[in-house]
Amino acid sequence: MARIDLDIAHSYRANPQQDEDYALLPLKMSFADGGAYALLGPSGCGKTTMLNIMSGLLAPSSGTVKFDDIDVTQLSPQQRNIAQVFQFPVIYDTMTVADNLAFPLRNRKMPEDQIKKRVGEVAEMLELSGQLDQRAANLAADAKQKISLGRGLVRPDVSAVLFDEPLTVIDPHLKWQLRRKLKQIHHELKLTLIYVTHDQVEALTFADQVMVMTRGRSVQVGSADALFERPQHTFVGHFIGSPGMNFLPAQVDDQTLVVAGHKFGLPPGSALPEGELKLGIRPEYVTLTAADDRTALPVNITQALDIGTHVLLTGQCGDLAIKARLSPDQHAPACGDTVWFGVLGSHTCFYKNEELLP
Amino acid sequence: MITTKPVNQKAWWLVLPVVICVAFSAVLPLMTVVNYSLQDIFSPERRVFVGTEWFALVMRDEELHAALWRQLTFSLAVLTVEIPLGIMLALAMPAKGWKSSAVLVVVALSLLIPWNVVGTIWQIFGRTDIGLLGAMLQEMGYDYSYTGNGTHAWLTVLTMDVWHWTPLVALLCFAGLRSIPDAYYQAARIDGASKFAVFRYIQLPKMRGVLMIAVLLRFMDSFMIYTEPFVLTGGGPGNATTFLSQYLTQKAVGQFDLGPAAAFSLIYFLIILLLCFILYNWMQRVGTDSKEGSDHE
Amino acid sequence: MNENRFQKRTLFLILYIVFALLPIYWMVNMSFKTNEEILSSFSFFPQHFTWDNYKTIFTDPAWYDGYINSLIIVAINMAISITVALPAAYAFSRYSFIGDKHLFFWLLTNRMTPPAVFLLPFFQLYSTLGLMDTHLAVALAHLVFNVPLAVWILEGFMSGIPREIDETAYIDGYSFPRFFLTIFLPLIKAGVGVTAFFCFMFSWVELLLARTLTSVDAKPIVATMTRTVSASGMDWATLAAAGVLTIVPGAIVIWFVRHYIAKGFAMGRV
Amino acid sequence: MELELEGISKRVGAQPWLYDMSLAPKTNAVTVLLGATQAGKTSLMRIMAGLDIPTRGTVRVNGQDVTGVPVRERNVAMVYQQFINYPSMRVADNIASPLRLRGEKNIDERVRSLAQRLHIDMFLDRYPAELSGGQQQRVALARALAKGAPLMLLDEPLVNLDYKLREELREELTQLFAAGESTVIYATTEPGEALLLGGHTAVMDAGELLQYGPTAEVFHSPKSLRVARAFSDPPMNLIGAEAMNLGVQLNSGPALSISLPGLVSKHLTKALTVGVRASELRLQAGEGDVALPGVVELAEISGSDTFVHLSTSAGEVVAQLTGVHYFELGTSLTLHLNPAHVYVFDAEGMLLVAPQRRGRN
Repeated sequence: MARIDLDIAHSYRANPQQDEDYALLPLKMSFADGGAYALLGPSGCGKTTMLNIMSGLLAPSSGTVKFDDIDVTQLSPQQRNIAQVFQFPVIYDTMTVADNLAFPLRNRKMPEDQIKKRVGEVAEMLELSGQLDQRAANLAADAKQKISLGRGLVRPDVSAVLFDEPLTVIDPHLKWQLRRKLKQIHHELKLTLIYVTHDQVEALTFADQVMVMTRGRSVQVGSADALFERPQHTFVGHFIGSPGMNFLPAQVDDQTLVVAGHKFGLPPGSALPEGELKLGIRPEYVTLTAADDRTALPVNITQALDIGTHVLLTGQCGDLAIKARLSPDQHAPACGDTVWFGVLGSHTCFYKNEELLP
Repeated sequence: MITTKPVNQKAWWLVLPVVICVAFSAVLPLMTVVNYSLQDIFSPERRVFVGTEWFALVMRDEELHAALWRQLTFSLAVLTVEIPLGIMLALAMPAKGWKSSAVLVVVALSLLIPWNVVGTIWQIFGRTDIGLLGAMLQEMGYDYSYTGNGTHAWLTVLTMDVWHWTPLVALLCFAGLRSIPDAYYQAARIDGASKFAVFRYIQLPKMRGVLMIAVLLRFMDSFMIYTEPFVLTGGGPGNATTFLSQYLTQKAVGQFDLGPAAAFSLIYFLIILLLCFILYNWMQRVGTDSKEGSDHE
Repeated sequence: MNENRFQKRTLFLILYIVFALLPIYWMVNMSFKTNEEILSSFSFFPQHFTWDNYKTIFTDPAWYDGYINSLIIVAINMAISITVALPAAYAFSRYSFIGDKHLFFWLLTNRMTPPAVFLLPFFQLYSTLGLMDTHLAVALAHLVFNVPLAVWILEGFMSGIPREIDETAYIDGYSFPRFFLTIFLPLIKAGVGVTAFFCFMFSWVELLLARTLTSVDAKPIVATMTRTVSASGMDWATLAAAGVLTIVPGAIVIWFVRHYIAKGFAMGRV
Repeated sequence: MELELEGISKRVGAQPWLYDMSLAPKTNAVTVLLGATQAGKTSLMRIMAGLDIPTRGTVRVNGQDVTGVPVRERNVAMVYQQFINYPSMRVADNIASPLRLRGEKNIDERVRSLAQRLHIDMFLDRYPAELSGGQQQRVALARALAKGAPLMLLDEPLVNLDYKLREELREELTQLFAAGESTVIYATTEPGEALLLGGHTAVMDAGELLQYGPTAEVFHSPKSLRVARAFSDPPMNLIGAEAMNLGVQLNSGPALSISLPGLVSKHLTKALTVGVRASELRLQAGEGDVALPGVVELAEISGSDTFVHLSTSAGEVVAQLTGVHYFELGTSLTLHLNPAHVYVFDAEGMLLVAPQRRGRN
């Protein structure tokens, strides 16, 4: 186990000039020993590149990777002693399940009796004990992926275990059980686990700290709570939550906040800079208020969807569409009604150049 | 997702041209062969039905037995040399870039040389007076002669076949290797596998399908070898390189023994069909087995 | 250790390439020598470089007709093979119908039949039909092994195209022929290329049937070569030049399909 | 267009794929086919499209029997879950192809405006393979829309996209369908998607059509246990129970006071199933709530919600809590539920009691 420090940039091109040439823009990050981390972002955001740099499958075009302050940038995955689980199950077809699990240990010349014990433990953990003697090739996709997970977890001394979207092939009904397994394993083994995914549920459920990435850049590192409540970047607000945060163009002039032509007093205790801003408010925190409330905008309801557990409203205020999520206990307005949406409150965030204002 | 092919009997219309083509060029001739094999033909007008007499005659033919054994030994030797050599070659071929293209073309070149020219090339190459190989062996003190010594002739034909056909095995394996996803190699690096382990547990199992095709093709094709030894040695010296096709052609064209030749053809065909059927079924069984194991690809 | 291993592989590859090219080089070398030089001295390079052997071939119709005949035969064979194999391969890849598996197996057995078996009946059959010594006779005879092969390869490529594309086209209102020609064919271009390559290859190199079914008018180069050997004694130089010229078309064709050839082989599924 | 399926069934070999069903999707509106994979959604759609012929039954379009009419002679459009485009044609030609086949006019103009509506106008000169998955599916949608077909079939069109893209495209789709120019059939495995699309929903399971009606109505009053199972995500918590004097007794759990309808025969009330939606389990006790203590197995955080898996004496339950909540594995937690908000199903799995709909006058 180790602490991992990254100070890297990566480009697949020889002479990167602009930001677009980089798969990974210069970035510093520290992964604490024994922590559970997730890299979250849409496809092509650079998260897998970053993972492969950590495991040593890819050398960064500049910068260093340190494990416990030792520079390992030029070392192979084997020398780094790292484990990695891939998106699609990789199994050795001709071997049994037990041999598959034992493979990384045998390659490292562990004594056979210890291998047996260790394989037994891991199989127990992943509920593969009954299948140890079967040929791995004949199992279903989710069992195969469990074997891949098992091979990642079988070595007791690894620096870190890296996961690259490991639950893609798993049936939705089984996903939560495997998530739970992973969480339990982290609890019991205290390994450093790093998990790459584009699925917010997976990232937020699994990790203590989530790094949200877009276009080769890390835009926020934080807990699920922080990502939800105080997104540091508009992308985070948009990407986390369904539907994502509402963003309304706003203007600060002369101690007044102007949103969609409506004037508001500046929120107390905040020092907003003059000029163009964005106001961000999550649909969960948009409230129905009385008419002419000092924190609200008048909207014309264009869609009122009963989504079972909630009512999802879309309100139009001039050119702006604002979404609100109401509890089913509330009386919901109907399409065509004009109501007032409270958008200024303790959960409202302000952004300048896409970055959160303090 | 559509999982099964729809049943459509009209599809027969699409297959019909192929059936007609092949019927014309295979079924009709085959029927003629059957016809000949049951008759003694003195002239187009005078023929006598002789039943299975020709078959009995052919079955007792000592020379045929000898040719069959020679053939089997040769085909097995071909497999023993070409399959491992082809695998090694495929592993050594560069995977990307212009080098890959260039090597691919060079390796595949021998496959596109007319078979008799292959014979000619080796005929020249092996001669002690004008050929590089023959002259070199002579120089090194071997009394080499593919026209005089049966063993030398046999070995030369084998070397020629290896030269000619190993590329087919290599290209098949190369294709098989290219279809292995990168993740497998990455996983092996993470698991700390040695080069040999990568070969033994990843590359070899993943090449199983193409290897079976390679074995099938090489076995069958070497079973029908005719042209190259015909040009190189003419089946000699003695009968050292007279394989089944040579023997058949000698009988059919050389001696014009229509009846026995036809019976021989049929027996030859049935042997091939039987071997083909066994191999095909074996491959299908192993094939479905490996399909179950690789549903994610 | 990695470095070492890499070198071993490269060394092996180089050795093999030498083994593969040396016999061919030797023939090329001889084709630029005179018969006297071939028989009198022994050298890696022609001492008296000459184009005469090639001139002989390009000026003597007995020689160059052989090439033209070969090309005509191969072209006819390729055209017929692909034309009949396309719809059949489509049927095998898209539909199931009574006897489809047996039919497919039966086709494959023809690829596995020794041409020698067909020698007699072909001779008889084509004599009866008056096709002896025509290009068509050889082209038709070569269908025995090329059509099954073409169906096999094309079926592999077609199965890689999702069936939903066909349906989308029918939904859009395409008729079958129009869909097949304007949408489907462009998708399996590579497959058609690879198939053509294989048909070319097997028809170009075949001797036994080609020689038996022709005598003068349609005699392909492969047959010309074997007969010249026996007729004119040992004209090694000309024979070598003729051999070199038979390799050229193959080398050109393979250069065009080099990107697809690995894929073409990978399609060899049963 | 008015589509009507009557007594449709489909067998392939000896295997029944669709059992006898009749369905008349609402004309010029969206109908969602909801069901797990293998439920028969695709088979049914293929029959609607005319790609397959039903073993029995008739398909009527505007009152006319079209059962055997091949797909080329019908006017339908279809979008698959795989991104199906013509790879050898540029995006513009892809979209234009159905129009060209019918020899229509102003093709360029129409292609351009459609491309604009689907935000792919900057890719018109590219080939589909050069686009991302989301863009490829937009091209497929544009081609389907270009036909202006009165019947539009979408077979899980968003399932292969990233979840944010799915959200965006789904919203655009609802807007496109809102025009009400064609009858839209939309197959999905996700209950959430059905709810977001609104309209009507037909719930399918194992080749059977279980229930058809306005989406929210089907969701709030599922006819049977099977419908409730198919139409809930996270899965509805189902707890075995027995009828007692003033309500029901959960097996090894608390009792709930619910008034069961009087006219139910005794044998049906013996083994009841109580269904509780995950969102009806909450942390704070309300008036009349019943407590359900347990141990946390896992807390899944989706961003907007937290799903807590809890092991209780009455079995494992899932609760959906708004916002982000942290629970350590293995901690004790008590959830609360209001007996007025549960479903009760009888021994045969039919609905006995549904909760009252709130937020309505």
